[in-house]
Amino acid sequence: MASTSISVSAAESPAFSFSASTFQKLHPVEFFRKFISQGVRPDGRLLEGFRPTTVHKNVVSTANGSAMVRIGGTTVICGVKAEVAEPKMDSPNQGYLVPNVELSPMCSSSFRPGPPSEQAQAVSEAINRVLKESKVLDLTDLCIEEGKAVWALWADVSCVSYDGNIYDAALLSVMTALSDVRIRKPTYNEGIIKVSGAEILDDENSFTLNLARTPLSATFSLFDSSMALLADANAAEEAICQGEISVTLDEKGQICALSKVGAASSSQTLLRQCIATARTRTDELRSIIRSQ
Amino acid sequence: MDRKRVPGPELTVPPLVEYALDQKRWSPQEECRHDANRQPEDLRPIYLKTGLISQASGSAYIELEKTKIACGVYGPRPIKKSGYGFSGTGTLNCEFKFATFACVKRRNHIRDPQERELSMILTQALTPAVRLELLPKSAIDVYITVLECDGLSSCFAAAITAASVALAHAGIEMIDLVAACSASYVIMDRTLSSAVPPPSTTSDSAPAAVSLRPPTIIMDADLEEEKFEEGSIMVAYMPSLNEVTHVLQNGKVDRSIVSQSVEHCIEACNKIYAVMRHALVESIDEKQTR
Amino acid sequence: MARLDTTRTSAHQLRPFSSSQNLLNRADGSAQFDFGGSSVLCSVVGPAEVKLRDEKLNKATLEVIVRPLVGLPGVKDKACERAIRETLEPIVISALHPRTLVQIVVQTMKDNGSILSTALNAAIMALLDAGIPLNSIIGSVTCIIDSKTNEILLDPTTEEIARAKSTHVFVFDNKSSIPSSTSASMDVDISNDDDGSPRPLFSESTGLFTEEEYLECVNISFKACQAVHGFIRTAVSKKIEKEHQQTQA
Amino acid sequence: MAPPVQNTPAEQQDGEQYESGLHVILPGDLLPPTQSQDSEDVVMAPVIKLGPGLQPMSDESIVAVKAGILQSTASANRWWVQSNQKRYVPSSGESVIGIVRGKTAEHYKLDIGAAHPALLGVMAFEGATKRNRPNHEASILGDLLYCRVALANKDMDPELECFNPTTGKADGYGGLEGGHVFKVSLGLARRLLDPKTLVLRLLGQHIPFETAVGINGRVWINSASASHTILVCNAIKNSEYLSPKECESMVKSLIQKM
Amino acid sequence: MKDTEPSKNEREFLLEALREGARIDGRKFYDFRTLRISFGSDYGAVEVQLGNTRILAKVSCEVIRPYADKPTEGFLSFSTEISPMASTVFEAGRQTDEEVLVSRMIEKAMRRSRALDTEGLCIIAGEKVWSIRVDIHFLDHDGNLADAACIAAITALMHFRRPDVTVVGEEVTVHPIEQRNPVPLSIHHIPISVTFALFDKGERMVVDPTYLEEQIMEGDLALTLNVHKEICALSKAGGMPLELEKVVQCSKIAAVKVQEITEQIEAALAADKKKR
Repeated sequence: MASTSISVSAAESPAFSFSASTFQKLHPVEFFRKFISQGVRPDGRLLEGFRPTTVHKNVVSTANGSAMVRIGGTTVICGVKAEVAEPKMDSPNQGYLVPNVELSPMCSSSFRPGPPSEQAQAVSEAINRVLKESKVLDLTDLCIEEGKAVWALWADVSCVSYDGNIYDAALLSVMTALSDVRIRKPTYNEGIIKVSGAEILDDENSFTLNLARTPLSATFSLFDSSMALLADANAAEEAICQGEISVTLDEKGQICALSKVGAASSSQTLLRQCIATARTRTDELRSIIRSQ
Repeated sequence: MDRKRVPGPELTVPPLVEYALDQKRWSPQEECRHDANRQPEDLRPIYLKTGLISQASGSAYIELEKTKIACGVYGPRPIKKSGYGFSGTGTLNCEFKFATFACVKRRNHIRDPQERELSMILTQALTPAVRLELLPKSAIDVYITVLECDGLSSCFAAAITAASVALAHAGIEMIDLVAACSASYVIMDRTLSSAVPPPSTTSDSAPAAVSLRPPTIIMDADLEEEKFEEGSIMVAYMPSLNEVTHVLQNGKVDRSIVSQSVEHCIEACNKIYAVMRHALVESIDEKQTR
Repeated sequence: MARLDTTRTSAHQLRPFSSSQNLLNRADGSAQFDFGGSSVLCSVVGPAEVKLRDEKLNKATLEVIVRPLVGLPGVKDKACERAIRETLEPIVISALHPRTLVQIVVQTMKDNGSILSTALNAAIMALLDAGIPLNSIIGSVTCIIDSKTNEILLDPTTEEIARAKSTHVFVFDNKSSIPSSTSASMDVDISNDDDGSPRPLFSESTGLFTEEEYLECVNISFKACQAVHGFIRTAVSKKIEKEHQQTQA
Repeated sequence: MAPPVQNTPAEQQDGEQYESGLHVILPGDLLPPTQSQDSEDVVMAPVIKLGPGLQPMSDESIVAVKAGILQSTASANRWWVQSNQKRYVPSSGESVIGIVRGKTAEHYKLDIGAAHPALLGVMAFEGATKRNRPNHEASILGDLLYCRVALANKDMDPELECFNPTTGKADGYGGLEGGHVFKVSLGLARRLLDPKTLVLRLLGQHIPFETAVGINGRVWINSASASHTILVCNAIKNSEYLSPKECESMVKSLIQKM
Repeated sequence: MKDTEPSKNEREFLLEALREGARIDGRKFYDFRTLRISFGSDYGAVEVQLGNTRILAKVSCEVIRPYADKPTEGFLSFSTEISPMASTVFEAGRQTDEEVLVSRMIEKAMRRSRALDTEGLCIIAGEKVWSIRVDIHFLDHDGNLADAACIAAITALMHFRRPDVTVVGEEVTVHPIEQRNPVPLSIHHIPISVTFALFDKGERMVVDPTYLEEQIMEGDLALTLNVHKEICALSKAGGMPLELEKVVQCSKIAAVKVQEITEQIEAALAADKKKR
């Protein structure tokens, strides 16, 4: 990769030449434009290429369900914890499913300590909306005693390493973790909820979630007014892209969410292209999940 | 009310866990450790790897069986906040955080007093090893996230170990690495019969059990073992200089036991040191092969 | 098929628009935009002094603040702020005012559905009122697909949204016809894909729907947005002429 | 302004025409390109200059960036969009009223209502020399100064001067003593620059007062008595959206109230 | 963004004018600016304009569980976060002194003076009560936010209707507004706040100060009364000392103003009722 970029930059400025990395620092956008115009990306990927992705279930035993997801340099861990809460007055038999994404200063220098950044909030909300509006889980399944007690599922995503495309990674981890959730069957008695402390959990003493569907996403960044599509952008690419198209699909190929923000207006050809690529990508992801 | 996160119910509690009478559960009376094939002085196998955080100056990931900790180091970078004026030496600040799902009871997103305290201790334990005098007006930030905690003091010791490896991986000048290890005092005695299972939250206050037999020093205790501990000790130590940077002891035990356990910890630290070196050498090799 | 909103006879009928500009004295520009029972007031300040922390050397900093009608702002509103900002960033010619702040505050006044669209329309009119340089104007509408009838309903009310199987928000600019040569930077046109079909500038869809349904929503909403453009043009023109005539000494 | 563009302007684009016959233009609207036959009629295609509110696009086309009325000089070689707004964006040569906010060895820092503070060199006064420092030494925070924008450029803080560069004389620039200052829209300020503006003329018939108008939307009024000044200020404020008739009656009623 | 100080000329002119018995906007010392009250389509939404100061108040309600120690007590809460829309002086999420003062004023005037009968909000003792929430949105700031907010809040509460409920034993049914006529809240009295800006060591006092007057005033005095001349709150936030008889004088003036404003509010409500 280094070699290509040097030649590119040299070609750019015959007068004086400097290393690819210097060129990238000085003119990040120009640096990228050179690559993009040749249909490749500095990390050697093609424009529509996704980074290697791995998924591991049940990685945290203190959580009822958990998953670790890696997409290139981005690593997230989702842990789902089931605790007991009082239901809302207007929905006495519904539990809670609360997703939150934490972008801590540990995972990238671009995040400051303190309350969640706008980005973290936006991603959390996006996942929250997908779970709610594509009806992933029937919240009445989480009822323990109507009007008295329900399960609250805290699906917290902790980003260990940030290198772009957090939405795809976070959603993938949340869905995998939810599919991994096992909750001990509760008994309700005068406001006290008890569960058995049995060592081995089976369908006798515990239950799993019955998920209506598994929405997974593919996100594309829009580079420059040429609206070049970069699949699964890394942090450096995100920094110089003006817009984003994100497609979320379930296993039946239904669209659960589709968003296009920033950059110039995008043709329907472009949108169709994204949806098509997203189909193949999410199918891959499903087989990755199954394979482990 | 947290306005910056997807809102959930104000209050949630873990359900009460009820154990069947006939259910067989580990307790020190069995005179073996929770993990029966571990001798009192045995540590859990350590998995230690550098460089999993792509954007960080240096990083390390450590695993002691269930315990999992990630650490990222950023810097040295210029101190953001003005008003501090000129500082001749750099500052090292550590932030220690449990992931919400890392412990038996769900942790809050906002740092609690315990996490603040541990952050402070972490700074104290690491600072002696870092040559801050070479880094005027700059700061090094060490961020630690515990992904799963199986035994508090052992987890904390592991955090120190991981942090010092991450610092080294960031290429920050240090006079030595800091290895840390913990030990718990547990009375392994039949006389302490009908051991009622203490509430699952017991991690700090040890059950006040009176006994004639002195407690056994068990190294690198896990959560189950901690539940029964009389007290515990954590030692942070610079192996090649043979200097201790921090000792954290709690609970009431005989002086002799303390000094003895310090010995044990230092021994253990030397074992851990080997693992740390190996991890760092590996990372250098990787750099070269790239 | 009758709508839940009985005031309307057809699925593609929008609620009556109304708007007024320059109704706040403190702000540099302001506008209120109504879709029937939904109303949003928007203020614009700028180009103004910017905090050093947010200063950009080559362009103006765009800040969007969204305030709900009931309760304190939460993650939902943050998500809206982001959507609005990222939609307006390519519209505002920020390169003309480097090292300055353009602050847009969005306040819901009445909420009966389609609030994000109402807000976006209010925002563009407030920007026009403030005289912030823009490379085009935008218009926004929301539509849903009814879960019972599978019909596409434009500009839905809260009640209708509650029965939606999917919700779609769209923004179109008024130069969809003109090839997009907006950005000051020179273009490297590799994905030359001007298929002549309506080109959404912003699109946010949630729920459950198919690709065909989505594209149909795009095309229906595009027509509706042209009506919005037309309205904005007339409203702004009328105001400008009024001012002008009143000053004929 | 924007660089001159080789083009001969055609007659106005036939967008919606209103009874007024005004051509209201909105951001994104294109200035019509030249029809070939026109250019043949024209002996030599003149360079047209773009004024406020118009920008040339990368593809040679000219697009409006502000909402307003498309205006052009009789010779049709200068085109601009006449629009009104509140926020001042400095442009050199304009007269503005500033409030002194700070002072360094070389500069006064003035608030002229723009995004950035404006700098007024301590030497930028009539007959100022190293030896004979201008009397404005005394000037301190909160003073009003009537100045001329000497340099305005989007990438630099604007610079002011307190004299007319052609004559080198003060020509009325300098400190504004006493009186009252208030904000109006930039459009109204521009109109008030003309002393024959209706509202000023009407008021002048009844009340003697001095005035200084800053293009930055600040108007300074001073008169014999506070009550007079107040009346004048409010009359001017109210006049903004009034037709000549309404304006006359408004002033009349105010005068009667006195 | 920081607040921009008025120029010396403005400061001196304003004081000079006051000494000549005039205010810059042509008002008399004890005149309020023109008060406009307009109602939204739904109950409990009120927009109040006091000159150029503009405020929207929106009342909403929900059923919640009461505190164990006050089983029959409903809830009344106010949100008075000042939006940057009112003025760039205010930053989103960062509280200014002004905001604190306004919210305290509202608290005192509305809650402490028990303007609203919170007992009347009980549905089932210890089980279900109404929680009434008033969101006050500051849209445009040309001085005297407190008085305007107070007017907006009480008017909104008087305009508001909550859904009717029927209780059969433990069963509570909340009837949507469309199905059954909603119920007004029971308001004990109408507290109105009148703020005086003080100049020249209290020699000169004006009511309903504009933004410029607020910037220049030496201190202020805020009185909250109702038509029965009961003082619900009185605050003299810092500034210069003030003789007692001045305070008495103010309360006399305030009483008159309260009368006027109350009548305006009631007229506006009556007019709106006719329309529905």
